[in-house]
Amino acid sequence: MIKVENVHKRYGLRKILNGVSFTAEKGQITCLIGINGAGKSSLLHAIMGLTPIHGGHIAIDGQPLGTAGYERIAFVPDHLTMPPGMRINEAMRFMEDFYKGWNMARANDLLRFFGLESTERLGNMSKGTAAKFSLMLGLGQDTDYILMDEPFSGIDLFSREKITEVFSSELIEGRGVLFTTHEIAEMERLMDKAVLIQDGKIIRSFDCEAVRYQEGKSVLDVMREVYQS
Amino acid sequence: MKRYLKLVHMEVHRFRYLMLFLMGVILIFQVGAIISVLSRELSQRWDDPTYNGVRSPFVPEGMLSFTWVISNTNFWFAVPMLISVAVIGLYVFFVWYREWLGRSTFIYRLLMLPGARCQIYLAKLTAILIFVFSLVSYQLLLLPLQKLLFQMMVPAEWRVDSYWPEVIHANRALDLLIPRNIEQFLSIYGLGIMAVLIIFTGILLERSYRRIGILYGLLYVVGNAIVALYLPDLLGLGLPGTYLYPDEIVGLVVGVCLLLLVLSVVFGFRLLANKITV
Amino acid sequence: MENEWDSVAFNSRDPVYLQVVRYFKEQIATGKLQAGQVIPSRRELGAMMKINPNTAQKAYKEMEEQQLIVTEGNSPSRITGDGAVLRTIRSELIGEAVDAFVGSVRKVKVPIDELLDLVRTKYMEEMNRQSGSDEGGTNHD
Amino acid sequence: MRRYWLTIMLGLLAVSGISTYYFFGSKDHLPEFKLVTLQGEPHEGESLTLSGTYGGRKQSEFLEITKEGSRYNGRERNLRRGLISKVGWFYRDGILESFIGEHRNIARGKNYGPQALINEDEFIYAKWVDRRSASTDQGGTLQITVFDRGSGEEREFEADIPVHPGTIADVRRLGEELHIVMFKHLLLDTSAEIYDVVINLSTEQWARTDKLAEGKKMSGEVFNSNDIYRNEAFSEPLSEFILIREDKQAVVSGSIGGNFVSRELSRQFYAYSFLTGEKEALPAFYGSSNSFVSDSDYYMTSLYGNLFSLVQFNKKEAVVSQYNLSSKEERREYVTLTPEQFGASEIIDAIIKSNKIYLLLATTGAPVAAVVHLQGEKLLYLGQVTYETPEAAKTEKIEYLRLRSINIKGIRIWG
Repeated sequence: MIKVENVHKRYGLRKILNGVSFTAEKGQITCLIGINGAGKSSLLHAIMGLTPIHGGHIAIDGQPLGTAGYERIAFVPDHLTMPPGMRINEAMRFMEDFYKGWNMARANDLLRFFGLESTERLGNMSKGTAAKFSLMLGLGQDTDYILMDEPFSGIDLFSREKITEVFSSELIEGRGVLFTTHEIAEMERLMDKAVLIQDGKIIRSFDCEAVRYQEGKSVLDVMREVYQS
Repeated sequence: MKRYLKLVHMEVHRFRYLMLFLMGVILIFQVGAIISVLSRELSQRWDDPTYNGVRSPFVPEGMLSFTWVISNTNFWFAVPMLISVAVIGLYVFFVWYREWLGRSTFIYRLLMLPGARCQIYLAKLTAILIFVFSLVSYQLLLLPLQKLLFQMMVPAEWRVDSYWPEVIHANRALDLLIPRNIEQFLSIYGLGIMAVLIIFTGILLERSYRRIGILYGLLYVVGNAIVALYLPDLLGLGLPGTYLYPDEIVGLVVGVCLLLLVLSVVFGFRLLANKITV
Repeated sequence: MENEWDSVAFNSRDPVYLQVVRYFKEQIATGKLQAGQVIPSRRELGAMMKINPNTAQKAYKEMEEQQLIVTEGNSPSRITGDGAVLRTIRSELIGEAVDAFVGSVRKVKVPIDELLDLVRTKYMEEMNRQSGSDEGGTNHD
Repeated sequence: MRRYWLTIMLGLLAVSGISTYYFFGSKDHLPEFKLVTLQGEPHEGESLTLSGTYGGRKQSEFLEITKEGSRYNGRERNLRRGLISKVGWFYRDGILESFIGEHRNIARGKNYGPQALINEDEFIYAKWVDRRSASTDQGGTLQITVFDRGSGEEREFEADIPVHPGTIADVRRLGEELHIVMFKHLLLDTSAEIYDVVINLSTEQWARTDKLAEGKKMSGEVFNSNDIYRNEAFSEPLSEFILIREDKQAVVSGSIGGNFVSRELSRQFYAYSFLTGEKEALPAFYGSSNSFVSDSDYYMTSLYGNLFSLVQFNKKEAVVSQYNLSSKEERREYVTLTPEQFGASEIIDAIIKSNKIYLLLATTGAPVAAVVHLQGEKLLYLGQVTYETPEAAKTEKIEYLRLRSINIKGIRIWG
């Protein structure tokens, strides 16, 4: 379980995260929802230790991230993390070089699943291909958790379908997924839990099926309610 | 450890074209300079036999030595070295900033590598050292070849032998980059390494605190430079009646410099581990 | 039969796992799923229906509780052979459909006879159209 | 491993190139020289240092030759040595340096030659600790350290001095009186007021102040400058005299305060006795330095105990004159030395130290160094420069060695 407790973060004088607390369970798909600038990306970066926090603490399965943590938690940002000059197979060999938990077999399956050409250079890939490639890098690691920042933003329809398939496939099974997206409607049925964040604060966090069951409301309805008030 | 070596290899791999370019520039400029100087001198000799050639002390009348060639190609011989120093000097900054620049933001992947982040710092430092020392060695290994070229161009009866320290002393840039005694070599490159480390930490300061970081970084680098440069005078080196003896002062200064060096490295590691941001 | 699973239209307000269970009931009631027939595993269903694996898991558990399906050990689940269960499914579905129909028609205040004639003709047309389209469709009374 | 060939290759290149140069390439062929005793007592050549240049090929290298061997400055130069030698050489002379070697902590902070008095028995050091205000003559506080070398006992006291806290130029002890000669330099004044501050070592109080020389103002283009000559005497019985030099100079170009060129009009030496306080002029001969100097003639002076010696020398001869400050007895040009006496062809350099004359002479072969005692002109030492490694003689030529000056190790004779 990823436990975020009362996390504060400033950027210069602006408060980005203002006492954020929530949890993302292992084996569940948690979606972080919020308008742009609400602090979604900063929160993911903070969990991944890619940016310092100015208060509170974050624990993954009870321990702070630490340097060995990166074998247990993968992150798929919304842009490339490899030099543009690299080819896909070189990037995969790079991952194999540095991550014990890298599963080359699964990575190759994903390559085929996403229809990626292994000798293609990262620099001249389309946004959709780049997103699928980044996802492949993340999923290629045997980790307990995987974080994704806007996996669908600005991506062509076919790539998007391929990516959503991943959410309901065995690749995700048993892992904790925490991702951010604006395509709520499409992703409604794929998420277990939704966490609404606004101006650096968690305003509501709920189990989607439970809300449908008790209040008969879709995630979109809850969002409208919450963001209106 | 293995991971550190792989990181080093990656850094070296990314510099390979620049290294090739530098080596090429050094070769072309220097060989060109030698050929032009020698051909001008030899043509003068072929044209009028009365030309008594080079008047330099201690060298028998009219004879040519490789040292003389190097001292006469001074400027064009030094240009490629200055280019290399400039390129490497800039690369000390670029080796870090390239990770944040452009579309790739490779810094994400670097920071997410399992294992201590200090390996990134050390790998980049090692890479810079490899570039510097391999270029210096390349220059050193090039000199005998250039001497061979000299021996091929100048007929045996006009040639006189020369010794390497003199050859190197003949060119100001060479003399600075390749000092005569090993202790001076260690001092010069030791200070160079210290400067690189301080700049690394200055960069990391900037990358950790962004806008205000630029100020922190600059202050840090300038502060260290002032301490390193003015400490001897501060301790009263050379003034009459100072409490400390000169060798004690020098010992103290070396100690302080090493301390600054270690502090920079440790401070850099801490910044990388906790304060750096993408 | 196989490609139908991904053409399910879900609404986002009802619990997804209940919509899955309901879909199974319709398949059974319309005979598309025979008694004892093997159904896809939880993972396959999730993938095909593009739903959250945990939701598929919940749907299967619900169906097991309602004895719609039977799973022995880790062999694949199958539709129940119990005729009584199958019949209750049919009547449940029909009852639900009629309730919904009556709920909406009631507002129009149509005399009962006229209403029945209209339903009969509509039903007959639908049956002809359907039997025309898939020939040998089994006509249920 | 094959993947990493680039890094490995560059690594090897980096290490191999530099190590081969520093272990093999940097062996230059500058020959090693040594000073070898031909005649006389070897210990006289102990502290001799011959310095000059050796023209190997392209340019000449500065070197120093001693009994132990030769040292090429260019080869040795590095950051550390540069910083250490940053201390002006005239601060530390050999005697003080050897004393520091023995008593490092005693002499800590007290390493300015002119403010120290050293002999076998004691080390006395005077230093201003509070100069109140140099301009208004309200004096200051002197700290006197007296260290008995025999017993190892150190005494330090402070004495209040009601006179202008000038720069200390010499320290002399006569019985219980400590004489501290000081200069009072006023701005733009070329000749300083020189005075002797006397401190009673038993009462540890200031006793009196005697004036040695007036600070004369500039008049027109002519100005005066004055200086004192420190006594080299180390173990001689205490000398009651100090030598004062007063010159008259004319400004040829430039102006005082900026850089200027001057010509010496006259020079006059005086012997001042600390005991009697009298200041007597030496014969004019010793003052006519400009007559000694031409493009081939040089001169060198030395004050040793009560003996003031002067040598005038050129390539062909070195002529010595002496004047005894106490007996006022003068022996003008009583010794003439020629290169031939030492089997040499010409005199290169000559200095006088501790009543001996040290000569550097050129021969048809290797240069020669000679030491002659000025009392009785006995040849104390004759030494010649040789190759430390004989086979060097094959490739190198001795005529490339051009020695310029002879010196006593660490002791710089200024004058």
